[in-house]
Amino acid sequence: MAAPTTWQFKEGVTPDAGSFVPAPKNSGELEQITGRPTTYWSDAIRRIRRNKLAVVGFWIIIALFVIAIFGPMVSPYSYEDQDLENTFQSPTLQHPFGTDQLGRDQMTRVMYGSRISLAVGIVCAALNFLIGVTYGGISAYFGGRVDDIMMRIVDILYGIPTLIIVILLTVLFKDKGVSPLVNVFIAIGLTYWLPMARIVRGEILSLKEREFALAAKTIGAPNNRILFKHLIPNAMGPIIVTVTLEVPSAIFTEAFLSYIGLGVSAPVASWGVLASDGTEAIRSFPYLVLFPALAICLTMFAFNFLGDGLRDALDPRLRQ
Amino acid sequence: MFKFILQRVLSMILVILIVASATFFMMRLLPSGPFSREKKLPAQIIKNLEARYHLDDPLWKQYVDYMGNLLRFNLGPSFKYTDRTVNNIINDGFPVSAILGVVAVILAVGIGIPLGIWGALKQNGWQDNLVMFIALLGVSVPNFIMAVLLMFIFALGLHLVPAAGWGSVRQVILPAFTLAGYPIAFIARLVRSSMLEVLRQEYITTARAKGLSERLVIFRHALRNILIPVVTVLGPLIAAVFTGSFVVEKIFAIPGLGRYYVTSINDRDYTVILGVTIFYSALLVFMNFLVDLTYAWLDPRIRYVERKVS
Amino acid sequence: MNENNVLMRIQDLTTNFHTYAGVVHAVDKMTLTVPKDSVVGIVGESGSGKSVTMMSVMRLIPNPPGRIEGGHVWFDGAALGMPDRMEKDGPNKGMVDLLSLPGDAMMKVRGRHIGMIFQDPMVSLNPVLTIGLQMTESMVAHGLATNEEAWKRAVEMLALVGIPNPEERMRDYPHQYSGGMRQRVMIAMALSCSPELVIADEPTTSLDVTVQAQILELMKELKAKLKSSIIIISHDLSIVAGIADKVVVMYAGRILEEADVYDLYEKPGHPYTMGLMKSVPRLDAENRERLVPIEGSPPDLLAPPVGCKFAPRCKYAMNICREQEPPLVTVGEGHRARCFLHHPTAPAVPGFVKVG
Amino acid sequence: MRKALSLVLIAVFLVSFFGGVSVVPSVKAAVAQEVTYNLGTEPATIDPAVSQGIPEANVMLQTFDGLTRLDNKNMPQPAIAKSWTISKDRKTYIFTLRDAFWTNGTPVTAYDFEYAWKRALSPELAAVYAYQLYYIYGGEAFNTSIKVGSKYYVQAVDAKGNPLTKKEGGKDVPVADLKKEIDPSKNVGVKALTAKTLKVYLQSPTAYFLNLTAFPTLMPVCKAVVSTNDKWAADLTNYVTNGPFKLTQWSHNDKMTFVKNPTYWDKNAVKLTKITYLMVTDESTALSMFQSGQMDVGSTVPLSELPKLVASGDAQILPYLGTYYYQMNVTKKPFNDVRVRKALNLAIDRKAIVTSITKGGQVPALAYVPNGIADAAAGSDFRTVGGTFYKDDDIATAKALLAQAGYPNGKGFPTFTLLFNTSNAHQSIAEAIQQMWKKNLGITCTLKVEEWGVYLDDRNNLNYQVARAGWIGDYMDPNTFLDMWLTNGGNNGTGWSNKTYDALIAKAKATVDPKARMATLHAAEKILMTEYPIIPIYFYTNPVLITKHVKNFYQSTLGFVDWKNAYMG
Amino acid sequence: METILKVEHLKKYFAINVGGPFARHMASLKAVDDVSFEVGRGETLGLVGETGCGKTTVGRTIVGLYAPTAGTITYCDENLCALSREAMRKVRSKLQMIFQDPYASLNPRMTVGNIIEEPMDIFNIGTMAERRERVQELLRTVGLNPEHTNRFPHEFSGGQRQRIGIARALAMNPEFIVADEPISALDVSIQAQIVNMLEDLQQNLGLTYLFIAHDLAMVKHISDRVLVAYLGKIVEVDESNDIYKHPLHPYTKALLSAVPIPDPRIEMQRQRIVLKGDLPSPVNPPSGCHFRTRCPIAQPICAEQEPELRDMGSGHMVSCHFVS
Repeated sequence: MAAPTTWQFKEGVTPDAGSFVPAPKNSGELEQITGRPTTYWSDAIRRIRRNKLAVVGFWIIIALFVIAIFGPMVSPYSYEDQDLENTFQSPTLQHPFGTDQLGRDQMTRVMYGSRISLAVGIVCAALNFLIGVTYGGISAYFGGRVDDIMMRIVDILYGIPTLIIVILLTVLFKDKGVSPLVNVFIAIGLTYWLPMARIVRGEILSLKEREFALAAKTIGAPNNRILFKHLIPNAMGPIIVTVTLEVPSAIFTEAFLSYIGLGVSAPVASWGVLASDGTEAIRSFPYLVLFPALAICLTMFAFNFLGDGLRDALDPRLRQ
Repeated sequence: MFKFILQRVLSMILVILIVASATFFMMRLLPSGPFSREKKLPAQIIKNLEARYHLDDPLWKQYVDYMGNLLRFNLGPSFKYTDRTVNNIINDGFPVSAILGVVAVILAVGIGIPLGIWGALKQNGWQDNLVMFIALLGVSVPNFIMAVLLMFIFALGLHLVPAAGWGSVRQVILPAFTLAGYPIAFIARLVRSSMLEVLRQEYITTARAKGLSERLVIFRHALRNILIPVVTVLGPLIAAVFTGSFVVEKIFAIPGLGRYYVTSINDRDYTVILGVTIFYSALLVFMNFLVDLTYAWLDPRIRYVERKVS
Repeated sequence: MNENNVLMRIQDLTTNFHTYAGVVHAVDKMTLTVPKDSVVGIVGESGSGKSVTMMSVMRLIPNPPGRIEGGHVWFDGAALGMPDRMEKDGPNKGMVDLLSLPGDAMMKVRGRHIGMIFQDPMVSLNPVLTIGLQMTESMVAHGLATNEEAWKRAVEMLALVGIPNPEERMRDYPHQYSGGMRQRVMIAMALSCSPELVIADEPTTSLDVTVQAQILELMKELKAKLKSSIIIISHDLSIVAGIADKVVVMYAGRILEEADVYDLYEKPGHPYTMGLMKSVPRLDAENRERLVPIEGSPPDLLAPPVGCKFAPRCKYAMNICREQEPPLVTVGEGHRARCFLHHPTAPAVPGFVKVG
Repeated sequence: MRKALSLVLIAVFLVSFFGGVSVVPSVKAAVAQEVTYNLGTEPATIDPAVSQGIPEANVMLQTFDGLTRLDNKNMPQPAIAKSWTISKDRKTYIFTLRDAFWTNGTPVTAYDFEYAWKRALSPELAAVYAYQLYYIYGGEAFNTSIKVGSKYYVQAVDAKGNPLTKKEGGKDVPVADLKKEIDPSKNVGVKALTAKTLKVYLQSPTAYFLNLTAFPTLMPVCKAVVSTNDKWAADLTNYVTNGPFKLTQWSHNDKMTFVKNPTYWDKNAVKLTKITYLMVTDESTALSMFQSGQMDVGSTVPLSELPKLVASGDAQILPYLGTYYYQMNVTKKPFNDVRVRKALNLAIDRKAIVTSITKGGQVPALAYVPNGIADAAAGSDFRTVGGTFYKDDDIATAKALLAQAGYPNGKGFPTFTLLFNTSNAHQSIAEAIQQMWKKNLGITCTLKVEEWGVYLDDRNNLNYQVARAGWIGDYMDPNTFLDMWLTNGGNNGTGWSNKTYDALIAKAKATVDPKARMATLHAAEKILMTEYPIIPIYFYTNPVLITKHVKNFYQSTLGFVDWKNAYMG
Repeated sequence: METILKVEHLKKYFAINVGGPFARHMASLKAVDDVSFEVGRGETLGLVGETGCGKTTVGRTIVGLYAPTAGTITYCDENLCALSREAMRKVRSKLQMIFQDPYASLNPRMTVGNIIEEPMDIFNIGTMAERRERVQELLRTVGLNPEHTNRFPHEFSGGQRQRIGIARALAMNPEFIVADEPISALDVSIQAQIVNMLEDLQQNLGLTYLFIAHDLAMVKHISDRVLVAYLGKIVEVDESNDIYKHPLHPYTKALLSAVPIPDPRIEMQRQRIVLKGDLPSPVNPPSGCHFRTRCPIAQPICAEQEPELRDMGSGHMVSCHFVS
């Protein structure tokens, strides 16, 4: 039998008799978990704050909102004041974004336009959540015949030309005193949820077979609870990605809608309208399209950064 | 198998018929008709025109007649283009849109997938940031701005290609790129996230543990698994891109089918609206059908697995 | 050829994971010797670092967040066919340090010299590629065979692991195989290049008992037929009992005990080992004899306990155990244990064979 | 990341900016007699009888030759008709045809004209521009007749004179009065007396009839071909024509190719050997193609680029017979008050609009009928003779009028809606005018844009308050502008009605003496311009892109392009 | 002993797609094929068999996750299959389930507190404070630190997660718990903890268990009686101790022989009965005795005739032609 190795002890610590007596049990230690205990939201906020890009995105969005609300108030110009003597001025200190075809200060118009475009973006996202997510979720959750029928409806809605629907809406809403933005929201709401419904459906189809969904069933959770509390939150990743992809096209769709009369009326102009109007003059006055386009890009980047951060933050599994 | 394909085809036909019917009645609700002009036509001339195109028949009869013709694949005459039928218009326009579409899809897949893979492999590196930047830009910049920018830079600025028009290979490049902009961005993003997902899979570790080169690991083991989600989005995308884009075709002066989506509605050219809509729906459901087939081809699990339907 | 008949020696291997929350010391100064033509069993709970050790050997730790921070993995240079990379002198004469190999050289080691079998054959095989392709590709990649030769050899290997109609089943996809069959394929795949070492990471954990028995029998059979060393990893002492020559018990990234298989089961030198044995019900036991579990959970490696990592869960923990970590002491021929109970002044414990 | 973003965008901006301005104008290899023209849109048809707009006319004028052809002063000159005589009452025309040939080698005869005109009038063809032939005796009656079997009848009327209809298969079918047959061979005033003599009998003396014979609807078609094949114009295989050019290729929505017609009677006058028509709808694209040398002449110019292009000589501003105006719904308050209408009219700074917004050399409209129509005296212009009716930007008068109407400084003036159809130009003008009214009169209006069809529907149904409109003349006579304001006239979408006005227009129609006729029309316009159902804004112009190499380019003030005499130099 | 649950001629067939993406309802997978058994109050009934033998389906059908194709499930004299959806929801609080995979059965986005509280929330039991109190109590019951209510499942180890799952099942004071392989995903060191805890809970709360597993050693340890299932059928039923001592069915024997023993001296020498091949497809089960394709003692009669489940005395039932 080999001789045991010599016992080496930590420097400075020599075991005495007391060292080799049984130590008292510490039951808390048995099930210990490190890290601070938090609530879901404080934890999510803490995590999102660590994500630098998300924080940048967050502050850009705040800045955009501040500019949207206060910018037009502070500006020495109004979005509608024309100066037909000074049309198409290149950017100067006086007009940092130049002036448009009616001599209006483009910067003020861009700031004013952000109110509409941001609203459209946010409402589009919200409608996507409300309609697309719910629809896709229900379709997948109940499956079978329900799914078949609901998805065929989506196919059908994909097929009917949006332009017809939108023109009919303009007729329907005419002289009804409905706020023009509401019309835009309805038009966007009618068509923009379709891709989302498809994507959510795909996600839920696979999630609903997962054990935690079954577990919720066994404790008697009603269908809507399983769907909205258990399944949809777990499909958040693709949902957020889809929303961030949909929002820019919604912003430009708003431009198209107001072009055919469904939307805020001139001289108020959203970013989308400014950009598409500016495109006509892009040769000689590229700044007219540049600034609104830049504003849209900036918003998209900000929302994306924040969206990605949010997606990660809302997923507790990614905490470590 | 045959029975199930038949079932599927029947459901496709049903979808198309409902789309056709809904469009038929909705478009008739639109104010103005095909013979409205800024210079109003004398009432009698409008009467003659309506008689010629049977628009004076009761609506239900027009519907029944149209559906009857539809079953014989006769989409009727165009009201605006006096001597042309809707079949003519689709025959002329679709091949053009389709060529453009094929090129755009090739570009989207050929650029989007490598970009996405590149981004995922260099996760969080500058390459990744660049890919995400491109993807975001592709999504945020609408195609009417993209089209004009491309035209200015490559046609007017660098004289590399003609500004617009149709007929030569070089005239395909700019519109195809414009059309591919959004799909490239979309696919790159999708591929990146799927790739990250796939790279975490155990079978990738297995492949690496076998001593395969990284190239083999990516292209043999990862790629096919990535293609599955890509194919899902590709179906509707291809249908949309194949039938053409109004904006791109207008800006690049391309004689495709895409313009008719908008112009036919503006002209209230009823038969063209319907014909184009039906054609698009048919293409869309057919593409979805193809997606399912491709799925099965890509993912052998779907091919044979006994799937529980509880 | 090195003198010691050692195939692989892991020396002071340290692997950390750098996470948001801090550094996880997954493997801490791990040392392990794998003799040629032997079966080494590594037993430990999930999170004990046994898989990380093996992935570190293969250099397949995802980086980031994982990083191999130190140590060596010496492998028989002659077997590798890398004479120019061998140590010229010292205790590791004739060995090659896998951790210092350039990437492409390491690629040639994987699969060719060290084969690996993973826990879950369900997810370890690529679902969209045929078994045939997955069987043959490593042989082809390592230049051992042409496609046709590899195909032939793969068929042989499948037959060897007991797949009926191997020729036909080569064209099948993984989902067409049952769980047990898939694990056989994994084994055949790992063996296809005749590697000197096969690492089987929990090869039976996700399988039914009946299939587990099949796979264990198969591995025993192969061990007799082939000249490979095997490292078999499990959380269950009973799995390795029938196959291993030597067993290593790991806990919190460290070796707690290392012994010849018979020694370990008969004279366990660590309370943890004892606990592992007692917590499984024995078929031959009297009915309803209460099990003796190891209380508590494995430690969080982000903030491991001071002293002996097992102390919080140890029935016999002493004051010193909470202060400092015991060294790995030799308690018998090839038998080492990391426990203060072996200290001469420590109190005697029932069922514990104290050697120190 | 943000920095990178801005850098990229700046780069894109710079490239596009310089890319935009540094375009090299196309340099064509010397004098190939080939020209590329942007038609702007796909022609709806190439059959002259059913032709309806400018793009179609611009095809037809190259492929067909009518009895006359307009010269570059818009005066009718002999074409297929080498001479004509006009009766005293100016109702009967006898044309003598010259020797001319169809592209299939057969001669162009008076029978072809008779056939073509009657075909255009026949109700079953349902030609949109059939009304251009209503000047011919019996033309309207034939066009509005009811076909029973192979014969045409007048629609039956009840005791009150309302047309009778009956239900048949769910639809209202007009009832034919079987006693009143219309035989086109007898009852329509066009007759080929011989192969080379065509007699035309008009409903009433029509001063501009000779101009009309140059109009596409009145072009001949080859009877032998068309009578046997009603799909003759569906493609080019049976497209038999007689004009200076032959259409050899038509790829839809893309391009048309014409080559010089070797069988054309006046082929020596034709210099161009090939014309290519493009159908580029996007103005900006058209300009890009022009700048990159892909086209020589373009029908549209982006507004924002126009001044620069005019300055560089790449664009010309041609006259155009049209008026851009706003119309008011006079049936609704407050627009039923002429003072309000006039005040709105006067409070607009048209000069600012044309100089700052439209920038195409448009003329501020201080009357309704535009410049460019000959008056009775030789060389005089209807507009110059008629003069102006009010001062531009006459704010003081406008304010006074508004106060008189009960809205001092706009107080109490209801907010109203200004309707226009989708277009950036319309919108800019509307925005400017909105601002002017607000600033000058203190009244607010909201702008409402509508899709074309919706807009037309609303405008035609008096479902608006103020709406934008425009009118392009059909022929070179003030009547084309003035007869639309007749009570219940099809295009009088304002609800305005004035008995005296109606009487004056009717009188002008029956007047043979040009001097008296013009005086009557001036009187009519004066009524229109005291009642102000409309607010004229400006007279249109027609800016075109054109390279300096194109010589003798002619586009009429009606917008018709004729390449017969053009050449490259 | 009072019978708490009675399963009679239970069948559960799944419609499945075979042969491609367009196939539908081509065949039925006979997951459970005519199974009958009873569970007495306070008893632990073990159910063993390989993956695909239908044991999980039996468990899930009992708790109402699947609707049975045929047969009845009687719980406390109430036919579960005839209950309305609402009534079923009520009964569910008495019939709970513990899942196999503690990683997958907890919603990763909910805190432990929310997960355990959810059943009470659904049935509107107690005030918020009371519920919270109850959650703390339940956490203590399953041996977890009550301070951890705001933690997420992923922060826990496997064993701890299984305890959370158990706490959730206990929240509604159930009487009957279906434990579907509750320990097979856990490390052996932890398995014993969970098994001991289940035993303690049974004693303290008077629970009845249906304990499903593929590991006969553990089933034998915890159960009073054991059912052995093969391919949707029950092949043997006996007291757990007896089934180890006197297994009658060849399949039971094979299962017993497969259990590894942590003793190299035994293991190295051991001659196992290793079953050949795989479980046949439940879509096309073999004719006659389902086990015959892998049975070491199969005879021609096995292919022709399906053996009945015969009582061999004192409740020991077996279905094999060659047992007497």
